[in-house]
Amino acid sequence: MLKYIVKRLLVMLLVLWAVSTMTYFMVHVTPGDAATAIVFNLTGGTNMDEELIERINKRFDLDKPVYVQYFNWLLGVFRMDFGISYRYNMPVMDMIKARLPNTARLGLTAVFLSALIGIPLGVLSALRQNRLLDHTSRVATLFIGSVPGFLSGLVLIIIFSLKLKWFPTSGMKTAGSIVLPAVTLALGMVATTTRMMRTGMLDVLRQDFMVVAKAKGIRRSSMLVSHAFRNALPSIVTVIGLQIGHILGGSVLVETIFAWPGLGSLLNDAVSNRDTPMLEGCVILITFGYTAINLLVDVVYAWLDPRVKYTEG
Amino acid sequence: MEPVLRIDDLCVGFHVRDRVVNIINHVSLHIGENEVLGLIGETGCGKSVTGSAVLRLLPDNAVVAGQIDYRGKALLPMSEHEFNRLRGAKIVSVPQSPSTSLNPMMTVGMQVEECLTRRPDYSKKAQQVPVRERVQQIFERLRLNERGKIFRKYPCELSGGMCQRVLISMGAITNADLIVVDEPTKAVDWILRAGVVDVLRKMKEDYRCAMMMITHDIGVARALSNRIAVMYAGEIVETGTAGQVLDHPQHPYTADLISALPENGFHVTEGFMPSFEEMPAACRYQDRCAHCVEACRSGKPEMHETEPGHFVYCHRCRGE
Amino acid sequence: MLLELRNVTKTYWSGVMRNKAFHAVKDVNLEIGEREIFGIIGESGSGKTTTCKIIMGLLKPTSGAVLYQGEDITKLGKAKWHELRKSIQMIFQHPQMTFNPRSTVYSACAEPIRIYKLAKDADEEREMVLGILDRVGVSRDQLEKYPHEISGGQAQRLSIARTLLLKPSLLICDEPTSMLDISVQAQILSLLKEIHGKENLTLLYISHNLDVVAAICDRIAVMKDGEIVEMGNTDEVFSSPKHDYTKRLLSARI
Amino acid sequence: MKKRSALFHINRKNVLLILGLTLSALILLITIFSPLLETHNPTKMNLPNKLKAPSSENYFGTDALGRDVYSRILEGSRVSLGTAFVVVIFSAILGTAIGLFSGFIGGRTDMVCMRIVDIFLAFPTIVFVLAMTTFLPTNQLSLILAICCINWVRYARIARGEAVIIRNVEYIEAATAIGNSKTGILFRYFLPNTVSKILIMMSMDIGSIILYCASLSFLGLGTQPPSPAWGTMINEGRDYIRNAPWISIAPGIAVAVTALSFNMIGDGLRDALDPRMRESIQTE
Amino acid sequence: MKKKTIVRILTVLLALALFAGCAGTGETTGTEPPKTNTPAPANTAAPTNAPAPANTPAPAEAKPAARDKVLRIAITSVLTGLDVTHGQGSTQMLEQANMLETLTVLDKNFNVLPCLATEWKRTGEKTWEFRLREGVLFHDGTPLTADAVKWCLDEKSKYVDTYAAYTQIESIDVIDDLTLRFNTSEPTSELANVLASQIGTIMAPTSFKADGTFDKPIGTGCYMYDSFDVSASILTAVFFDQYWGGDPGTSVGKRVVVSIPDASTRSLAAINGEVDIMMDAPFSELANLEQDTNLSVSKFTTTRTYYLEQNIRKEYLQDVRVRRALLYAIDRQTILDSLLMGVGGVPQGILDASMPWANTDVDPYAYDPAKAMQLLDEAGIKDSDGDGWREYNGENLELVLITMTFRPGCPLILQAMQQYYEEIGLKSVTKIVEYSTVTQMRNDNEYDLNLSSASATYVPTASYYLSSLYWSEGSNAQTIGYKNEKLDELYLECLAEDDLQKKYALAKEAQALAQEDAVFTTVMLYGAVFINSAKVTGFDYSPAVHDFIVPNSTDLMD
Repeated sequence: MLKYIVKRLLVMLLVLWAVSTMTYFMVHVTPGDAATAIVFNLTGGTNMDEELIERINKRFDLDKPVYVQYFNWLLGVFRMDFGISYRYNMPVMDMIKARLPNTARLGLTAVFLSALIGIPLGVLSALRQNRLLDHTSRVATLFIGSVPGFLSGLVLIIIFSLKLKWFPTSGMKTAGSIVLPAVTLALGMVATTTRMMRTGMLDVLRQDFMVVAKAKGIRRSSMLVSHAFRNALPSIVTVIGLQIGHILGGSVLVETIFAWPGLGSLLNDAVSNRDTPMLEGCVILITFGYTAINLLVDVVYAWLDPRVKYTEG
Repeated sequence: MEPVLRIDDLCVGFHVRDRVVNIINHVSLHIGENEVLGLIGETGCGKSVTGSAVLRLLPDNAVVAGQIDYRGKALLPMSEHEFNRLRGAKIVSVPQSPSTSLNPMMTVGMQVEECLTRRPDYSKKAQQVPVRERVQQIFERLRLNERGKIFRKYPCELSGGMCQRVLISMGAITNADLIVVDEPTKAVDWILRAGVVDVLRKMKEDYRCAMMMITHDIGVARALSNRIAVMYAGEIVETGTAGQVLDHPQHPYTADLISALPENGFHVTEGFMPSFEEMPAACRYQDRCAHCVEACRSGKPEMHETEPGHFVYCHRCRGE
Repeated sequence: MLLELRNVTKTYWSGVMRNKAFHAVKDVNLEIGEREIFGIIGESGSGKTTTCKIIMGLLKPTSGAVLYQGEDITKLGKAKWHELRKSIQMIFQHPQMTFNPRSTVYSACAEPIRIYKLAKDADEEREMVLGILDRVGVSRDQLEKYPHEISGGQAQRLSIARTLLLKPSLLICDEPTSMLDISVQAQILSLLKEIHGKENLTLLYISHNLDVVAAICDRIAVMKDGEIVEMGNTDEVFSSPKHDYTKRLLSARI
Repeated sequence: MKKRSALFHINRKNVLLILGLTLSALILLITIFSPLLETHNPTKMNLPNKLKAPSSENYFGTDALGRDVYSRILEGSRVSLGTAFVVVIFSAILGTAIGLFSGFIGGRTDMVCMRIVDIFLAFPTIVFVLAMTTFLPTNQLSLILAICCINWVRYARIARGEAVIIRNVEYIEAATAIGNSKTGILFRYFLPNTVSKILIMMSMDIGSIILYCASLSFLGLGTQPPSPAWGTMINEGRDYIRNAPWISIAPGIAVAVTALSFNMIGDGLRDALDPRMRESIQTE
Repeated sequence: MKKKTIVRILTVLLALALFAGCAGTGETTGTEPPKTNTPAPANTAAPTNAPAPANTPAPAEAKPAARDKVLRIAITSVLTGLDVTHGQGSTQMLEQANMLETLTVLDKNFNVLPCLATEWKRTGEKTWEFRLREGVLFHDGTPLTADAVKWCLDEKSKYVDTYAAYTQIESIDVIDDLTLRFNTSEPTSELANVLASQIGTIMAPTSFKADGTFDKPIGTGCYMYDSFDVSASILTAVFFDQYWGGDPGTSVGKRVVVSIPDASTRSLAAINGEVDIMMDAPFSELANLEQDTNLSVSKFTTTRTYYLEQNIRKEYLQDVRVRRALLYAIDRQTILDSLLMGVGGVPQGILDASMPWANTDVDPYAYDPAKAMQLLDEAGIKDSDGDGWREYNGENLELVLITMTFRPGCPLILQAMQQYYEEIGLKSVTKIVEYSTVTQMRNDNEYDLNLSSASATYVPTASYYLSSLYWSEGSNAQTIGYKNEKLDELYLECLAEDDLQKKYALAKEAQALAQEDAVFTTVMLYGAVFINSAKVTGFDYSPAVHDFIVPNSTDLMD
């Protein structure tokens, strides 16, 4: 098992390096650069004279060729110093440290909500397959999942903030302010959670050992829990893993609408301002999170399912 | 004395698309105290369905008619809750493919222990011997327990043969009255096959339980059963003691079957069993039977007792 | 001498440093004469299936040679094998699993014709298929069905038909009847016996069932853990077994 | 159907599949005949009657520039569905080819392919698309290209998974024994047996691509005004959500219904193509 | 255990989950519980001479006002930091949080008034002298000295890249504890005006820790630093009792400046009563906001302009008649009334009349489609092949109109312009892209018309707007090769001219030339809408600033 984990860690490093390098050169290829962005913010877009841009380039040594900048940046990364953000003029790590807990809190609440609704619904529609509950739950969750996130967010704001005044419309001030963004994010995930849970449960219910359990005349509850649910557990783990991966990338929209200061809006802001160090910091963190969660899911999966032995890679 | 199991005029059909296809056609048989009934028949003749009907494990789209009595008590009208008190305690099943019949996520010991502890009518105090103790004893007796480590092993870590012994121990632990064993030697190696027969013979002697042995392997039936019933296309064609049926078979199908054994020179009977959707009227073996006469195509063959305890459903035997 | 195996070995390496060796087949020597039915007995895991795959060229042996009509076929190139395929054919243990689930009985049977272009046009191809299927006893109404919709017996007959189209000289049967019922097994065995007689075919029959081997094979070899422990005429081996594993096998007959 | 293919088995109980098929057929018809159904010129602005509520004259009301929302949704349907289909088909073909090939070959090439797939999967899609569309001209084509570069990876992963399973099934050995060449096996055995999984994936993907394009145009990528794409329309209506909600809600529902219908097909297909789901006489 | 009971438990669980999902832990939001800070006894008010611009000097109330209210101000820009020496947060801390102050301030009519400096005079062609006010204390109690001012401005010259370009300050000498001499690189008459803008904000050297890292901004303003959350971009400042300007007579004890970049999120926050002062809501919302009783909506025209840049590198745009036709063709009044909901104004010339040096008696290119078509015909752009679109010597003409998404008004105006050009037979395509892509397109000459926006008083002087757009050495003019010698001369003279009246006259003459050239022409004045809670008093808008000023006297009624 250890050999497998070490191998996966090596792969993760490779993926991290590849993704960050691709982003680095991709951002540099795009038109416009950090200096124009800084000047634009400074002068409100009135004049963009070259001499001013030259000074900025020199200050952030942007005038050096790309690969030189890249290597300096890479050396920094090994020392865990992601450099200074052009736009916020502060170490990238501090900003990310400030923003990460917000996204984490939002994301995990959303996953919790989608699991809280998705798992029972999935189990129920598997138990009563092809009957009314099964069809309605599938169509309902599919519909909720098909509504574009930003539209459902807006509708939720109008109903729950403006009309019912239960929650603030944006920002992070009060405790209640996490509810609407989390629900919007969760709506997008409920469809997948229910569907995966249902298919996982259906596969298990069809197995021979379920018939044997019935033949043993054991209690219906323990049959459902210790046999059916226990076998469907690994598929729940994969669902949760997938969802968490989805948050890291997908929360940009929700964070923009609800002015939720998370990694998503920071990433989006960094791209439009060509703030490469900040962008790289976010990308590395998101990729690291995504791959780490995948590894965690596989390890938990192997721990749950005795049949899975990681001898070969 | 009431037989352990009596099946009278059992009919089983399945709802497929929009009509019912009948599989079991007026089957009657009985199993006495501590008696092994071998139910022989080829793939698709409905022997497994009969076994499942007794244990009421048929899928939802099944239609069951007729009478199944366990020690005089009718099983079919019982409610699910009521029948559950018998199923798993008094009437137990040993399923066909052992490797997929065990819960992969639970240890083997737990799954056997569950047969007692997880039943609605279980009370911890009433146990003279702690349950874990009994499980170890049973593993011991079935030669499963190399150094007592079997309890915490998972099914995937055991071979097919060992899995089967675990399933058998599930029946033994509740000292069941009737065990329905389904195809114990299907696709099992030669030496292992001998091992399975030994275990089942031991089971019969130690636990004095009645057994319904469903198999297509005539050798196993000969070795274990007291009485044998031969099934073809959903009907019983011949029943009698093992010796009667196997040494001097009366029904043409039984005769052809025995002569098809490799050691008897694998004599070939042409054709194959008709599908249940287009079943011929009257005798269902008419197309393949060498002695087929006009009567076989028109009237339903009645039961004749050619010698005490040896019954045959065939027109030809009316004469002797 | 049609086929000769000279100390064929096949070893699998495993473990962290690839140091743990597992010998599936250890130093097997065999000779099979023309038009002979040669049987190999052994439990599962005794290496008999690995041996077949080596003969069929599906597996490369770690060492040793397989001489077919005097020529070592383990060293042949792809093109040569393509020709050789026609003369060495194989039928498998799980009949329904030997066919592509997505193609009908007809196209499964027609596959060898199309690969080796044995027929000029579709009509001739259809004729050949119908002819061979009648020969093995597969009824016409099965043509449009799918492998999982036909019975085990029918599927095995189709598999035999398919190999016959290529007119092989050696047919390897890897436990063809272990999954079938007794009556169907009898039909298949008699079909094999019949084509062995008419088509001057050599059979290599592999099984763990002593009764079947006794009934059909001329000479047999007993394999245990990758090694041949005994070889000889069927009646000799059955009447006076020398190796105690063979004795154990015989005593297990119930 | 006379020639009952094992690939497809629709039974009446499969409500979702039937519902999904009818709904998406309807939507496709509307998209194809959208030029005829349009009541106004979708890009013609007339400021006097802006922000009109849905009426008999404008079925879904008018937007901030007085353009008829109903006609714009119809024209937008061509853009959105067109993009979704092109992206899905392109990534399905590329992804399946690479996935099957790497699963079939196995060994080192498989390792390399799968690592590349991992890299693309781990890549935050927003960054990739944002970066790609900034150095390509901002129009629908570059958006399609950008999404395709990311989307083929999911198909590759599924196809490779299936290929690894099929490689160990007996009929592959039988196929080699019969004389099939390697490529013969790839096309005659591997491809037909992965098609069903890929089909399910494609129908689910159409739904998510439509949603994804909508969110990308929300961030200002893809087609530029005045040509209507559903995402941009929702975005434009966002400011008027309180007093003219129909500007955003109408295209939002269009996106939701289309995505729903294709998702239903995907869900229904999964049950239809799963052999064990079929009703059969359980004799054995 | 019946199957039904299992299902019943699960459905209850499901219902609970759904309800929990929506209800959540929402406690009713109201305004934050006001933090009561003990009102320090008002110190003996020094003679308050109008520290806050544009309102009558607040009467020094004897009674110590209970400062318990919290004033929440929403801004559009993102607060990236508070280190003014690196150009961060100077506008917000000067105008909204009132934590930092400048040497001089400008009133509504751009007259320069004393603030931290009491007097200033231009002592030579390139030298100015300023005299600081006595008794002014920084927030940490240290006195305001010339050395502190020199240190702050020198630091800015190192890191703030626009500092040298706008102030032209070369070096600063400290004459004595309260006087400074500024040596400028160019002869300029506008140093006093420039130092009134956010470039001139003064921060104490003690804002930095011993090891040189920035700690917190210590200024002289009416409010001092309390807290700053960079990730949520929220700055809070509390009342500074030893403020030199005395007690401005407000009960606001704490100001919270929160950045909400997204327009509709901002307006929803205002409607929900989460912010008290806010600028720029989406145009569509104005109708509702005006009816909302507990909100007061006020519209102003700012000194920012929407200008149309015509790319004279394209041959057909070199003909002035074509450029004028493209301006006559646009109906600006309809665009203002129906698209921008009346937010802003139709310009009479290059600059808004509110600026004393604006020249409004020029041809405003009012809407006249007939004249536009006639000019196009004269210039030879006719519909020769009868397909309804005009061609330029034979080939089809398709104008490429570009603008940026950053300013909400641009896309609306651009799409309207496309429509009007269509009406006079000119085919065009619009591209609404990011500002960095606009810069790229301008450099690559891939456009015909570019609708952009510029602030006329980023540096509140008469010459600034001319330098940013019309001066041939300026980056905008250089990119498209626009050069008008007469106009350049006028600009340089205006920059150096000391006498205000002469300076304004020169500026007006330059504007007249610019209007005739019609290369950079103002098509619309940028409007500002303020949505304040009805309880806000003492708030007024002054165009002489970059964003908007929240005077010290702003208060919240109960």
